[in-house]
Amino acid sequence: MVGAGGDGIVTMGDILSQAGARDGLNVIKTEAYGPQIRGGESSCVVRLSPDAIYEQGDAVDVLVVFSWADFGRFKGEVQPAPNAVVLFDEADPVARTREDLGLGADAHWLAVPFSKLAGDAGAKGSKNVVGLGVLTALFGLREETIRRAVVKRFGRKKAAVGELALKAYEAGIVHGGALASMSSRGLTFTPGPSKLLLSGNEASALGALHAGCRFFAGYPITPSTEILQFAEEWLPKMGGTVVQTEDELAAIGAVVGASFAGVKSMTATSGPGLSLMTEMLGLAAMAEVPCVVVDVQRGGPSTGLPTKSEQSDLWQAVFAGHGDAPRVVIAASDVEDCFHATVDAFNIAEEFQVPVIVLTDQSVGQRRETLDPTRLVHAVIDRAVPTGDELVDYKRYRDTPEGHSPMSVPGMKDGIYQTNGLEHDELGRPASMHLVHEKMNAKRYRKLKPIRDKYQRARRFGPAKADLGIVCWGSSKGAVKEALLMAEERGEKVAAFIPEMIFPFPVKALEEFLASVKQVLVIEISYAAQFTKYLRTFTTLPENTIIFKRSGGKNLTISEVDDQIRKFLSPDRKKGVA
Amino acid sequence: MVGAGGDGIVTMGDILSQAGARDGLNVIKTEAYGPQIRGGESSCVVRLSPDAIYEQGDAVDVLVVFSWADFGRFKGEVQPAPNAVVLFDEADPVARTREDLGLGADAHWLAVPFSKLAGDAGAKGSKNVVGLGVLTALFGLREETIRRAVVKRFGRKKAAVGELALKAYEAGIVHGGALASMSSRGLTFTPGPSKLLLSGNEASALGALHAGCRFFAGYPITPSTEILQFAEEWLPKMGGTVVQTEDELAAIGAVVGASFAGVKSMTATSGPGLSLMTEMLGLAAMAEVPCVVVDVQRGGPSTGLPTKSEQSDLWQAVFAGHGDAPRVVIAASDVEDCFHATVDAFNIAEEFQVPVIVLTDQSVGQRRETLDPTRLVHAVIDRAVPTGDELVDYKRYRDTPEGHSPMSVPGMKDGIYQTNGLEHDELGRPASMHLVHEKMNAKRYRKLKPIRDKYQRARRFGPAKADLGIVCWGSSKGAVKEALLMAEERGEKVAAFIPEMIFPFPVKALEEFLASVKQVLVIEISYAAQFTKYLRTFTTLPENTIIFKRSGGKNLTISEVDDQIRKFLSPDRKKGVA
Amino acid sequence: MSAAPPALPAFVPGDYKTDLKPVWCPGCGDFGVLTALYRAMAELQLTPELTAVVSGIGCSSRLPGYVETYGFNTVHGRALPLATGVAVSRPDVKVIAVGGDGDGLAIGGNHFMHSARRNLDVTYILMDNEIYGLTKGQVAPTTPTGDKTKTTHYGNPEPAVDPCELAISFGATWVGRAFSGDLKGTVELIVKALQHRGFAFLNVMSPCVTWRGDDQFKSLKAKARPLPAGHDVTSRFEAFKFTRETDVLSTGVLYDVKSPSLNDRLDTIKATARAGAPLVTVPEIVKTFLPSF
Amino acid sequence: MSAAPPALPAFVPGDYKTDLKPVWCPGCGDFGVLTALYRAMAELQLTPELTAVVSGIGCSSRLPGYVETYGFNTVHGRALPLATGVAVSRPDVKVIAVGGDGDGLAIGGNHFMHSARRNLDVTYILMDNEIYGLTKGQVAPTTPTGDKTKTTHYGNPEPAVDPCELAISFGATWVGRAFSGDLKGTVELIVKALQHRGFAFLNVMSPCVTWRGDDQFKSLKAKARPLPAGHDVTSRFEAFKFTRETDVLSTGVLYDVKSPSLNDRLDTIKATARAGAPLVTVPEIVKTFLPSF
Ligand SMILES: Cc1ncc(C[n+]2csc(CCOP(=O)(O)OP(=O)(O)O)c2C)c(N)n1
Ligand SMILES: Cc1ncc(C[n+]2csc(CCOP(=O)(O)OP(=O)(O)O)c2C)c(N)n1
Ligand code: SF4
Ligand code: SF4
Ligand SMILES: [Mg+2]
Ligand SMILES: [Mg+2]
Repeated sequence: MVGAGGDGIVTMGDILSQAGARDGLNVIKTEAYGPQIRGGESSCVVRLSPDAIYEQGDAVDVLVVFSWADFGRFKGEVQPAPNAVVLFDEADPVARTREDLGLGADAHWLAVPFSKLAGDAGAKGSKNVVGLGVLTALFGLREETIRRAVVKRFGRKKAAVGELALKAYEAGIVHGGALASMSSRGLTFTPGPSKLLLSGNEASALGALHAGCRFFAGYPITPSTEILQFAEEWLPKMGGTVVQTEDELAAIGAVVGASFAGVKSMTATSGPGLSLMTEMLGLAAMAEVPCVVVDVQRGGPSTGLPTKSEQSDLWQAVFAGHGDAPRVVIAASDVEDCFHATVDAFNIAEEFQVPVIVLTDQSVGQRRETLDPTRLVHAVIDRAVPTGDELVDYKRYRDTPEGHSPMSVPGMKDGIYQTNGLEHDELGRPASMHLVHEKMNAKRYRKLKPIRDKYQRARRFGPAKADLGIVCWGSSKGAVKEALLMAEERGEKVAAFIPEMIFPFPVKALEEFLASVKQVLVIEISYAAQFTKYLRTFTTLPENTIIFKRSGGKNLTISEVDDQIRKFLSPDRKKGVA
Repeated sequence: MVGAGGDGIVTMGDILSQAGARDGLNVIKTEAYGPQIRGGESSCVVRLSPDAIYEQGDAVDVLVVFSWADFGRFKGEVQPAPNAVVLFDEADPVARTREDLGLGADAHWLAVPFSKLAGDAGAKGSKNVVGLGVLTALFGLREETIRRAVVKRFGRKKAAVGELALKAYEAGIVHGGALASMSSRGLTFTPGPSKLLLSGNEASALGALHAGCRFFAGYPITPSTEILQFAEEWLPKMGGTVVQTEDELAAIGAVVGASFAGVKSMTATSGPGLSLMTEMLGLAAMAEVPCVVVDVQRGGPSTGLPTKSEQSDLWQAVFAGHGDAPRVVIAASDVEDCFHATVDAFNIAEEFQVPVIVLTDQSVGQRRETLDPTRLVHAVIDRAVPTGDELVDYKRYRDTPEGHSPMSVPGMKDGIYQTNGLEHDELGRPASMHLVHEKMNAKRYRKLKPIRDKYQRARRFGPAKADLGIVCWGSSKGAVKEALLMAEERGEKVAAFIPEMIFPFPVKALEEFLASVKQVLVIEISYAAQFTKYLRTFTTLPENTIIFKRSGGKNLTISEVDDQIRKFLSPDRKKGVA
Repeated sequence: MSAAPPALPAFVPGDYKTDLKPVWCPGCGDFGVLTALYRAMAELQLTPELTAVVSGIGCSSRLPGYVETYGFNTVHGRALPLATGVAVSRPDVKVIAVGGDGDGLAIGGNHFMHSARRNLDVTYILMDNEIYGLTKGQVAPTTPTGDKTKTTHYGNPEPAVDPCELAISFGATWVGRAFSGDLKGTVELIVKALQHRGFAFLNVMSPCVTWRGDDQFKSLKAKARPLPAGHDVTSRFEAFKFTRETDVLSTGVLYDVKSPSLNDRLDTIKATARAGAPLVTVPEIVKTFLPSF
Repeated sequence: MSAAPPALPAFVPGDYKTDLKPVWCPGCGDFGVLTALYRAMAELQLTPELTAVVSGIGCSSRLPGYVETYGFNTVHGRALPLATGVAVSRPDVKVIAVGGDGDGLAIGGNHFMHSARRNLDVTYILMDNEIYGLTKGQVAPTTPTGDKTKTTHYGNPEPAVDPCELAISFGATWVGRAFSGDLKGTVELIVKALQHRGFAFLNVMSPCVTWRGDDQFKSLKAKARPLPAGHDVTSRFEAFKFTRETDVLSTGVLYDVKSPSLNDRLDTIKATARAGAPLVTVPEIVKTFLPSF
């Protein structure tokens, strides 16, 4: 759906997706806006399916356009399938032809009097509701559910407004019914139990609260701000506190301070903020203070493309910071993952006393997905505080075999200690001797082994032995999974390896994967190929590895992946011609 | 030389090294202090030689101790050679034996009445000058030169003081003359033309001024502060300006601003400061504003070991920053190199409009070395401003084949443009379309090729084909070069590869080197092996590559390198036994 | 004989306009500031190529893109450090820094303090809408206590700062307050700010119609009134009487004192350093590293 | 009948001393501050395990290592953000932030502003020696104009700030000035600062014998004199009369007003948010994501 500001595109998408969730369908929804701060054009893509879906999808099967002028502004972002059903306002001054949109013969090109019907219904502004009516009639959406949603949305303040909206909705249904039947393309499903409908950012915040986070400090930044806003709304109700600090330096500082004080803490940001947190994350590594940072990646460098997605904060997360500063990096690949990755982050941070960075990105952070409520379960680990003997001449940084040492918190009489960001001995006292430095570096890095052993997290899809093996990370998962299904249907043997743990990396699992495929294809959304180069730091990719990398600003599409697969598995190539 | 605060160790080292420089000897001098902010113990190691020297050296041939108690505090840092000549104050309450110091039979163990002689000479405080006298007599230093130095140092304010100092000096000579003759171990040389005596930090600052830097913004931080102090003293005399900003965020910001205004600009810092500059360096990369940052590495992470050296800012320099942000990284390996690397940095920054980071470290930054004045020549490149046709509908970011585009500066009427850190088109206007982003990323990264081609800077030492090939970087060069000479004397074939360009890396040169040696040994002072892992991002190290890496806090010693060489080239190993 | 006709001004406001369309919402107060700036620049006939407009990040910080001078929309909070580099290294360039309350008072607060303290040769125009506009409505350091925003669901718990009081305590030598709804007044104040030598700080109340609603504009309009005639601009004590106001919004020049600007002081230093001698060359500096005895 | 003997205090100053030897130079003013702190803590009988001392980086910032409480010598300029985390997340812990003029006014200046504005529940003791001590003598924001330092060979071109004036403009609710050479006075002021609810800022002039010479101590000693009796601590206008002093150094409580502290306000918010209901659980929040029609 595409329209100008005021066309109610976003509302239309909300109602459609909520109705889908209500009826137990699987839904994925993404919105996009023009450069104007407000009042500009907007687009909304909603994918509904009774079957599992993993990605927003490339070309849309149904396109509703309230303004062709604005449609032009989303060139390349909203694309109808060749056989799509295209509905547009007959009153639109701008004219477009099916050819303009590259539609095929089997496409449907339908001019609809959206504005007129809305006007007749006495609700001029409700083109969008009329649109919902038309879609209901054409594709067999559940009228009852959508009526409820419409009433809820418009009748909230004034019942009368709700009434008018329903009129518009009905007008749409009537008009739609009279149009060519699309039953063949319609959705056929039996309503199931309602699903949750939430964004990746909301899932990250939920994960934090579930993990026991009770202090959140943050500074607004697109596309991560929803996490701060969610925390600010809910933490007080849970007895926790939130501070919107003066900047990101203060945010991560307060998080480290609260954690030093014994409270599970986190912050959320995007690239520019993560860059500003570089120094403080080094202190957390040195003083071994648990903390969690969620970085919702956007296009970079610098201010870059604040509202678009990219996978280019990988190096910053893994390598940034002067000195040898151990940290853990986890990647979330979809909305549900945002929840689990954040809980894992807290579990690792608290058990091993390291800073943990969770990498998500704008595409998963801000899109909404349906989710079965029962999926949101995840065991929680709490910090190990010293007890009994450990408190007899307590050493904060006791040099233990596993690396981490029990951490006392204010209130523990025998746990009192003074620490710092200088190199220090087991008691935490400043020490600048090489030998102490060597020993304490070893202690801090030793933690990575148990972490790697315990969190060998990586997903593997496809056949155990494959002709092509795709290695990617984060939000690329969706498009790759769907492309894998298409390849499977073509009888092609394609597998995929997608790590959840980025650092320390599940090297064994990767190497087993590499050994199980004939040809390796790395896919990532970073012009500099950050992921590929990172992989090379610990493994040798086969000579003939293919790298598919590009800049962000546009999410990885299923067809991009499919093209790559075809390129290397097409028959003639198999014949060794290509 | 080791003594308590007030023993004048530093002065003694100054006079010794200046006298050496004056007589054209090669000198390297390093000072060290205890944790006390002031008034604590200090040590000074001076190496003098008529032949070329590349490193401070491990064990000292002559050890002067005014206080055994303080000597203990430098355990492991100041070590006498087994056959060393050890001079200590007979009045020292603390007693040590030659065994304590692990001296051999051929060592000399001489108690000297330093305090007494000083007192007798009427200059109680001048133990150090007495010491100089003794050393003069024992090792044939040039009396005339040292007399001059002594007078200059002590006679400056009051001639009388100078007189007394000379008395003490003579007393030392007389006493020394009566001691066992050390002529065999003495220095035999004919004075040559005087040499410069300067530190790496001073050389970096000189390089900047030579390159045309006329604006410097900085914030004090050990061990880089001397660069700021040098600039603050000299730039005003050259018509330039210096601002000590409120922090490093402001320092790099002001540098980028001044460069945008058309003035060559730089800042200098150490790890913590470099971490804080992460975000702004991304803006410089995105807006393509030339700037130079000298990072004098110290022990990390966090505040770490502020006065000790380490090679652990490599990842921060090469990889830090959200998004894909191209930059250039150069490493300096000795004092002279600090000059040339800084000039190169400006040349590259100005020609290609990229941020350039020069990595030095505490060991080269703060030690003093002699240098032939004629070595300080280096061609300077200035910024390409648009002219003639280029100014006809000027495009600041014209998408050129080589990547960089002429950059106008305020004052140019037809060069007016507005820029930003957002992704932008060729005119500099904000644009968030994927295609523009892809195109402009390509433009920014394209610069790396001409830079790599033009600056394939790497040093290769040793035979063209070798049994062992050492790969290291930065200040490791000195110890490695000296160890190579020792190996050569033993008839062992050992070569070394030391890049000056770190990013983009001289890959071809490295691969030729790797192909020319039987066994590769990587040496670095980073617990996390930052250099080794970085090398792997663009090249495949042989299976059997040996990694010698350790934490900093102690400079790489010649014997550490020599041990590694022997370990792999010892006869029995050649026989394949080891 | 009649006098020669007066020469036409070289620049009219429109000359300072780029053809980039502002992304601002219809009705945004920043339009007023932009228009006022064009007029003030024309009134002073600023030379475009010798003027630089620098900003941080925010709706307001998009302004440099709309002004036909050298312009740099930098990163969030760093407008003044960048402006410092330009102003100090190029004393011949007129430097104008602009930005929002979040940019200048939250993340950029420290640079505001030190730029003012140094009496930096920059005119700093802060577009104060008491909110984070670009990020869609979070609390700012100037948001009144108790207000609900996207990040203060239960009302803002924090007291607000008065940017003008801060500027004076920081050491700014010229401080003014304007309301972008009053175009004429804003033009006048920008002109005065641009004429001041040293750090001139102008806080322009610039409503955010999208996240603060129309009420903000209305209440500002109702509260705005010029400073009383005869206000002593040379006394910080007098100025402080018109800070932390709640029911009124006193506009005009709050504070205006003469003091050497940073560039004045740096010139003195260069003179002192050279002590009449010609510029020092690098070889001369190198010589100082030769033992001189 | 005689009253029961007064109970002996649980803690004496020495109880707050760790056995780590200060790295400070002999004669450093910071010794005075440390001693005063021990005494003040004893006077108030602070519970060591429920006290946290947080600092940044600098000679003065080494102080937490010498106090037997939970202590954190963090990174340069970030003492107050860390202190914020502790104070807000653990209202039961008494939080003391300490540091130098460079740490708190240069790199850390913005956090000073916002911590004061929020009326953060922290006692902030700034050891002002008008110089960067640890890095061996560079100019600081409080170094008088004209002074020569390692980075002002030709005299400091920049005006200095008055930390106390800043604190008041920032919104601090308690502001005092002390001289570490006056142990008794410093103890008294630290006690008062610790007793204040909300953000208490104490600027202690603490001489750096190494980089500012003995003169600094002498001149401070000569200039120090208590605020006039009857000074109205509730008026910022009165307080401002004793800021930017040159010939005298007025010590004592400059400003002291009552206002809800950040923790007070956050408590209110928690109450408002819960509106009497029990703590919300995650499953309850999850439910809100189910379509409710
Ligand atoms: C380092 C960093 N942090 C956060 C952001 C996100 N951000 C962009 S603008 C802005 C604040 C906008 O408020 P203001 O400065 O008042 O400008 P306005 O939009 O209100 O004019 C923020 C937090 C960013 N771009 N960079
Ligand atoms: C990010 C960062 N920048 C710079 C430094 C170097 N540094 C350490 S202490 C200090 C300033 C010391 O002055 P002050 O805060 O006044 O403390 P003092 O030593 O005078 O007590 C500086 C610049 C650092 N440690 N970290
Ligand atoms: S959001 Fe507010 S500040 Fe931003 S452009 Fe719109 S009205 Fe102006
Ligand atoms: S340098 Fe100055 S501040 Fe630092 S310890 Fe010594 S006297 Fe104190
Ligand atoms: Mg604002
Ligand atoms: Mg200080």
